[in-house]
Amino acid sequence: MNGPQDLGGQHGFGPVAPEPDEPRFHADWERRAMALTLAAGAMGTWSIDESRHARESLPPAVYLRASYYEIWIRALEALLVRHGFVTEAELAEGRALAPGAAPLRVLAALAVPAVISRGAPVDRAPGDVQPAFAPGDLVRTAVMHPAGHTRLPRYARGKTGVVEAVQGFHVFPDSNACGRGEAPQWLYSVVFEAAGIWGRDAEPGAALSIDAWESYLERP
Amino acid sequence: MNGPQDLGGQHGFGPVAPEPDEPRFHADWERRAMALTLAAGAMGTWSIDESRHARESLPPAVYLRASYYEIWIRALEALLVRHGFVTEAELAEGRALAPGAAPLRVLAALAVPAVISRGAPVDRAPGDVQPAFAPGDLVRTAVMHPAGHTRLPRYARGKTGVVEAVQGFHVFPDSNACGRGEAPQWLYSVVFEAAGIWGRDAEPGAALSIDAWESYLERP
Amino acid sequence: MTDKHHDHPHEDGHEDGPDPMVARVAALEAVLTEKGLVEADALDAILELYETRIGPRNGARVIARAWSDPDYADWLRRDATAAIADLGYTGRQGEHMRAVFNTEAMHNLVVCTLCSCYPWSVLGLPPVWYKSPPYRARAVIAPREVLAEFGVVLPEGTAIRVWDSTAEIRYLVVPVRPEGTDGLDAEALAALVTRDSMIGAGLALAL
Amino acid sequence: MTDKHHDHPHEDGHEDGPDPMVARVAALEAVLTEKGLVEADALDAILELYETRIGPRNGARVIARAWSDPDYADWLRRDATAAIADLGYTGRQGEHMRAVFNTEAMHNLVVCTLCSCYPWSVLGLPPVWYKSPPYRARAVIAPREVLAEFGVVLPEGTAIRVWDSTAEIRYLVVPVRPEGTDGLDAEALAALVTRDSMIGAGLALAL
Repeated sequence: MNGPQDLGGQHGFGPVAPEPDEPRFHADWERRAMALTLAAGAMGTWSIDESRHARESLPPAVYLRASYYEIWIRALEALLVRHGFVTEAELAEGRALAPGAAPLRVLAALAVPAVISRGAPVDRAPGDVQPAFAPGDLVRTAVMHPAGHTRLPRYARGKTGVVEAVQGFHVFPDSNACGRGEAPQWLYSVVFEAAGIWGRDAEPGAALSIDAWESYLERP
Repeated sequence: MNGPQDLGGQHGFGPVAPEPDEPRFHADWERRAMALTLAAGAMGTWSIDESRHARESLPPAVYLRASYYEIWIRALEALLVRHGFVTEAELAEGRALAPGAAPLRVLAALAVPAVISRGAPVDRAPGDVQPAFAPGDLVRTAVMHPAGHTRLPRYARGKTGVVEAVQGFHVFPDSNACGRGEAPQWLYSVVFEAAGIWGRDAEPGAALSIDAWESYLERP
Repeated sequence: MTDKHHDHPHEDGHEDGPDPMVARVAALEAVLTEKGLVEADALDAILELYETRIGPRNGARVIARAWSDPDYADWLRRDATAAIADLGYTGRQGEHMRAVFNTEAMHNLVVCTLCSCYPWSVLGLPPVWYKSPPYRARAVIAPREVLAEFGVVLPEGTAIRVWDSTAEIRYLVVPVRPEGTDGLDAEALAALVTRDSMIGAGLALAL
Repeated sequence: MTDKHHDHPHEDGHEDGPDPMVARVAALEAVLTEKGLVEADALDAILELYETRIGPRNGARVIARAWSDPDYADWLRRDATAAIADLGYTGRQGEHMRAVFNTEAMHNLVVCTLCSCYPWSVLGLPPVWYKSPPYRARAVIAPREVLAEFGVVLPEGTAIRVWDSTAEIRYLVVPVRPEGTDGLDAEALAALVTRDSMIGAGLALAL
């Protein structure tokens, strides 16, 4: 979606402000927010794609004003409500009011190191699906503006680039985010000259790459 | 600029919400805001282009949350401070604290009908500057992402369209907004098929036109 | 929306308690008048104009005349600024007018994606929806969907032309004249012309 | 900025008084634990991992080894996921790693314009600036300008390559090894590798 998350090339946000000796968390609620997000995610009900889509679907003015952990919490609430685990009333009152959906699994403390160190790989067996493109191929990215989730940033649409590497056969977020299945595809690293992307306002000598699923790409 | 004002094609704002029997103003402060904006503009210190640029330069989260009259007021304050008419301290206190810049002119009540009914035409004498394009010409819009003011929306950059009409020789906002002069150019109505703009997500049977200054356009 | 369940009054920009814009605008007005940069009478004169003289009835009279007078319609098509000035409507946010004519085959819709450009001289001040993100975002990418939300469902074969007002040209949509209105005079015709129909977000009223 | 002169505490998302997120997150945690959806001990275990075990020192050890061991550097270039796993760093937000090597001719910079993708397994949790709009907006369009704001001024001839992490590939920048570090052991080398240098927003420390 052309939502508030698609920030590449946007203006008006001011300078980058690195914080010297930045603490890992800026408040205790951020610690809890991080841990809650991971623990709730470990129930296995939603994918990282659905989770990202929940975040970018926040009202743009809210998204752009919120800290990232606030974005996480708002999206986590939305996911929990959507999947029937909790209700708005429960969140408002801060206590359980009625049983909700039963989780597939609950993350136990002892399992945490293993779950984190395993992660959730998204490469899948390609079977006999061959990649349509090879390193060195010229490709053109799709012109598309889907209302749903996509990982093709707006700045990189309708642009000509070069396939630099085949990155694997990966779950397709545009499908997986909205419950239409993993529908894995070949994933490519595609490189663009900055001038091809930003035209008259490109910095000289810069190139830019994205990871693009096969259905984002066409032969030019 | 790729700022919060460039909304064409953005998602996440929900449905259009027309208000039945909408009043002309929703609060008395909106009446005052409208009148103040026009009266202060009539001092003649800034152009409509500078004024628009001040509005779109508000922080994106503020712009997207504010009503339009709030955007006007915030931008008006910025313009008044920038040009030395008032200070932040005066706005905070709600009273004059020290003399500021002297206005070129002040709008008198008696002059209002004439000033409004004259408006501020932006067509200029082209002299012997001939339009580079004619109706029917195929043109390609520039790929550009200027940090300053521009009236070429992001969705219409790098797109191929057809010149439908020569609209006149008009002040160039990209220049005029930042004090680089009126630098008038030929202005064209350029039409695009929706599919050329939105690609896979275009509505069938739709076309879209913008008014584009000559320097936005190239021969394809 | 999860955004409603907590008591976060500021999420949508709506504050609890007095709207801070009241004090903010009052402060600005006080400073500007004290400093002699604006005159209070001029503010009243501006408001008087837009509250009593400049509004969509102006545009409706233009449309009614175009419907009843082919020569005028032709003039409006060729030089809308002059044709509209002939009815006395000129000036601010109408300096450079263009009229676009709906037909059974083609429906026109006007938007300003970049700000809120609107033909004030013939339509007055724009409604809130015209200036708000949903309309500005969607009119260009999903015009048929937006029209449906306004209750305008066009036959599938009708082409849509969206005009994004990116310069100082202001667009006035001339709606299709409703059927069975042959005998009506200009005033009766003008009564059928809604503001939304002159933006393209509506049709003229049926008799 | 005119936005500072009035008392509008909510303009930048910073509230006066207690941060409403404190109560909001506490409420959420209460509901989730009461309902048995998350276990309090698991939350502590997650925090313990990211507060003591998973952070940029992991990545620094990878870089130090790549600097000292050409075979390892080669492996890292060919199969970063496996080469990094060899040092014990695997899993969440590092499932699919790729190492990109800075040279005098080419500087790499990593960003995630669409969210906040970051190689947690080797760098830990991302800093706020990495997740915030200014960096995400500008790293792709004005990388040299952004680098300068980090104090990194590259020679004019140095090309810049920006990696936008749009998929689940996570990028680790291998900075140029500082001069005069031939005699250093792995630990001493790792001490020169800053977090920012592994994002590309900095260089390795000089001796």
